[in-house]
Amino acid sequence: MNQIVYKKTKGLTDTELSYCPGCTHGIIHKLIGEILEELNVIDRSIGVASVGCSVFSYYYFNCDMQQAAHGRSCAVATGIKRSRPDSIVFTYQGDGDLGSIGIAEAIHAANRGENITVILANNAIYGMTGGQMAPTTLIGQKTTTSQAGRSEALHGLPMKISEIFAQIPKAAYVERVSLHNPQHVLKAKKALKKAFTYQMEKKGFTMIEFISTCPVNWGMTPNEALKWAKESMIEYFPLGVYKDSGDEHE
Amino acid sequence: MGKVLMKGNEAIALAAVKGGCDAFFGYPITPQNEIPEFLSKYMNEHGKVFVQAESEVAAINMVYGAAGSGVRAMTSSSSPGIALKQEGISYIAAAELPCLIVNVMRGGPGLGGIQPSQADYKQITRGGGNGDYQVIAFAPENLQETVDVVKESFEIADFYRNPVMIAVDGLIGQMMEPVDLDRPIRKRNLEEKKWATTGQSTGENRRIVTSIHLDPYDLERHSMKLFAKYQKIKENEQRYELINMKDAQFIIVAYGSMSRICRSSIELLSEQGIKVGMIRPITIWPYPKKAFDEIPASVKGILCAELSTGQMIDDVLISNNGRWKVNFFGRTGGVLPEPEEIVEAIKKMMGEV
Amino acid sequence: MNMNSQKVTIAGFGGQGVMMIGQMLAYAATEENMHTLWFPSYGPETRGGTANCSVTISKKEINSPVFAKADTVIALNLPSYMKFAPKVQQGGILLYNESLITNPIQPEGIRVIGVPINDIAIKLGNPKVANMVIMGAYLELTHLFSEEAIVKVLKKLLGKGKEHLIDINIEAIKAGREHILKTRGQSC
Amino acid sequence: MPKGRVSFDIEKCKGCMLCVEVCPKKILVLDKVSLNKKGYNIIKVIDPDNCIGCAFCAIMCPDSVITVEKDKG
Repeated sequence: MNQIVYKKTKGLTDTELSYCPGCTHGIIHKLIGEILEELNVIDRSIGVASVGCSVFSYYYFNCDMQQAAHGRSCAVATGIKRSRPDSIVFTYQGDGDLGSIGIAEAIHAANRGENITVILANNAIYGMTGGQMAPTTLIGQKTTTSQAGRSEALHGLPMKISEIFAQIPKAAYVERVSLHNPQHVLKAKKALKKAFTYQMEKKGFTMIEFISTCPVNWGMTPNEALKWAKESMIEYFPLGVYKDSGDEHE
Repeated sequence: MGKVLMKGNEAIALAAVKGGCDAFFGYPITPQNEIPEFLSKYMNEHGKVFVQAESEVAAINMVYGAAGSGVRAMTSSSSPGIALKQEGISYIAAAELPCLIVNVMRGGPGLGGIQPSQADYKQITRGGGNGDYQVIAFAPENLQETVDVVKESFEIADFYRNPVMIAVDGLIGQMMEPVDLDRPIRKRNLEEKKWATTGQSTGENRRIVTSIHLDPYDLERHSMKLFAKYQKIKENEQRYELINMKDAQFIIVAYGSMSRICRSSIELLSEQGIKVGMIRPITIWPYPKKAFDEIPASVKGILCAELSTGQMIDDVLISNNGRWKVNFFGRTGGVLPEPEEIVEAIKKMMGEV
Repeated sequence: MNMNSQKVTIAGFGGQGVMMIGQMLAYAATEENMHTLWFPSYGPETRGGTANCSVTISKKEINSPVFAKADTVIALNLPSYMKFAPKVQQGGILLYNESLITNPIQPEGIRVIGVPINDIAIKLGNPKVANMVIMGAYLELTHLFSEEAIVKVLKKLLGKGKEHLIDINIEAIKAGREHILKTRGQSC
Repeated sequence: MPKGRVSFDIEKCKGCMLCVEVCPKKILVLDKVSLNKKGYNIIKVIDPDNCIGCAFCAIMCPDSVITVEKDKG
């Protein structure tokens, strides 16, 4: 008798993902689906899709979803959570959506301690619009709006989003994780599950930042992209837990 | 330089530079991305200003600062992004700052789609911001006209000290056509920008850029001053093209990509012995009301054709002033009609007059 | 073959090089100082999803960029075949990618020609040049432009940093032409 | 006696090869010839007997293409 060790989670619908081959959005989607299933909250969750490649994530998560204007997911999520406090609310945002146009909404949701879980896919580029520079684009990284490579003098330094949010008193759990091999994917899943658990325990604002890839706009194969993410991105964006209010209470 | 095959957005970016653009502030949004992408490289290589702002709201306020400091500043975006800029545009008009805003329109409302649309007509011509203000708005039909109008836009903006918008749809932004970027444009005699904050004055000849007027009489005086400016613009800047008007039985009123599609419809209709002319607004504000006084007596009806559920039709009805029967044809959401659809709309109208 | 104006629609999914085929025809037309207009319509996906473009090449000013019927439709996958096959003018050409579309239903009154472009490209050693295989087939069927004219455009487009791809792309164009010459012998 | 077995929903595969990279037994390869309906080259299991059911491939797969079974000990 064979025992199934791994199969598609019921937390995701049957709709095929529209992401490019090897894009880590797909992996993050699976982790979210698996966690909603394992915490038995698929039918109690409301997700907020942002604007970017993941704009169609409302086709993929098997729970109620709202699609927010660019940068406004944390505001929309606040409106949802305040009206449906028993629901599990999460936002799914890219580095442009959260770190650029949505930074004010995100910081203030954290500052109020909104009891939501923010999932940030940081792939250091604007994917859907065709590869423009993002707040987390690395120095020297070539994009369609930094064609000679990002320069500190002209464009400032890549934004360390987890470190910033860790400074906010009401942020309960902030961790940066990676997906560049199976071990790290499982570690990332543990972190995300902790964030959702904190939400269920009403501990307040939680955010997990995933170091992600964009093979097409980086001009690499999917595996090369994971390697670059591991070697270049993690060097500037160290992995780890940046805030854990759980430590203070215990 | 002769004709070069270029994508609309790239032609717009290069035309803006040829028109004297000193500073560009933008943000990624489909279908206008090639404009910031082209300018991010060009402006840095030519010692000019390029900033990819954190949002469209930030970008229009960067334009406010740069224009207020006397440089030729511009931004570009697409429909939902332009909606975010409305407050900034109202402030720019109120503070009488010249600037260029390129709007590559896409299907709405809300996040909508990324295909071409003209459903922001009211926002552009009635004003999406607060207060009595207007934006001078051009709606070119092809890449050559777009390039020429973009190059001229800073002259007009500086002359009237007012924002100028180039309203094209996603098709014009994305399509490729041969264009000549060196056609001469009409220069205006412009005064020195003595009002600009150049950081070189103090005492009573300090320069202040503001839009706040707490005393209502002061605000009314200011609004009336703007109103007088807009009357002058209405008088002098109406632009339109009349096509195939002589002995026409029907007139189409259309602009931008819709007017270009209608040109083929007019050809198909004339092959069937039905003479149809067209009024093609080139400025959508000031609206070319004068064109309607040139409609020949042979005309039995007007068909307003738009890529929306009907917005310019209000101006058509105003300009028509009850003289002719007016019908409407529209596709929206990003759908582009085939010329044959407008032929049918004209035939349907024939049956009604 | 109406040489005054040719309307071509090329359709497939993001990543198949649909846009490049259309743009190359527009560049070739500009080189020979004809009027031309190329426009795309694509979904949000850069890979997968839908991607199609249309190009008009004409001796006189081009009015509507949009047209109800095309002289030639080039379909690179099944969904685009289904969507655009009905848009071919009577007497026009429907050129399709036989690697992904197997014996499809064929509209009446038009020439329907299949070319296994993926298989040919894989045999040439680079699956990415499949779009140039069908470009070669199109040139052989219509003689709209000479191979030299298209190769000249190819060199211009593959200029910056992609010179190493020029030869394989030319091979693909030639392979597409040969396929037509070979199969035309049997089919007509 | 194989300890594990993998099955691929090939129509959903995009040929991204993330699974190929992480398989410890190197039993997954890109099938350079056959394409799925979407036109992607798909992944082929070359010697299934060596599969140990570790599920690394399925963990990495962005499109939930792979199901992994393991023999009860």
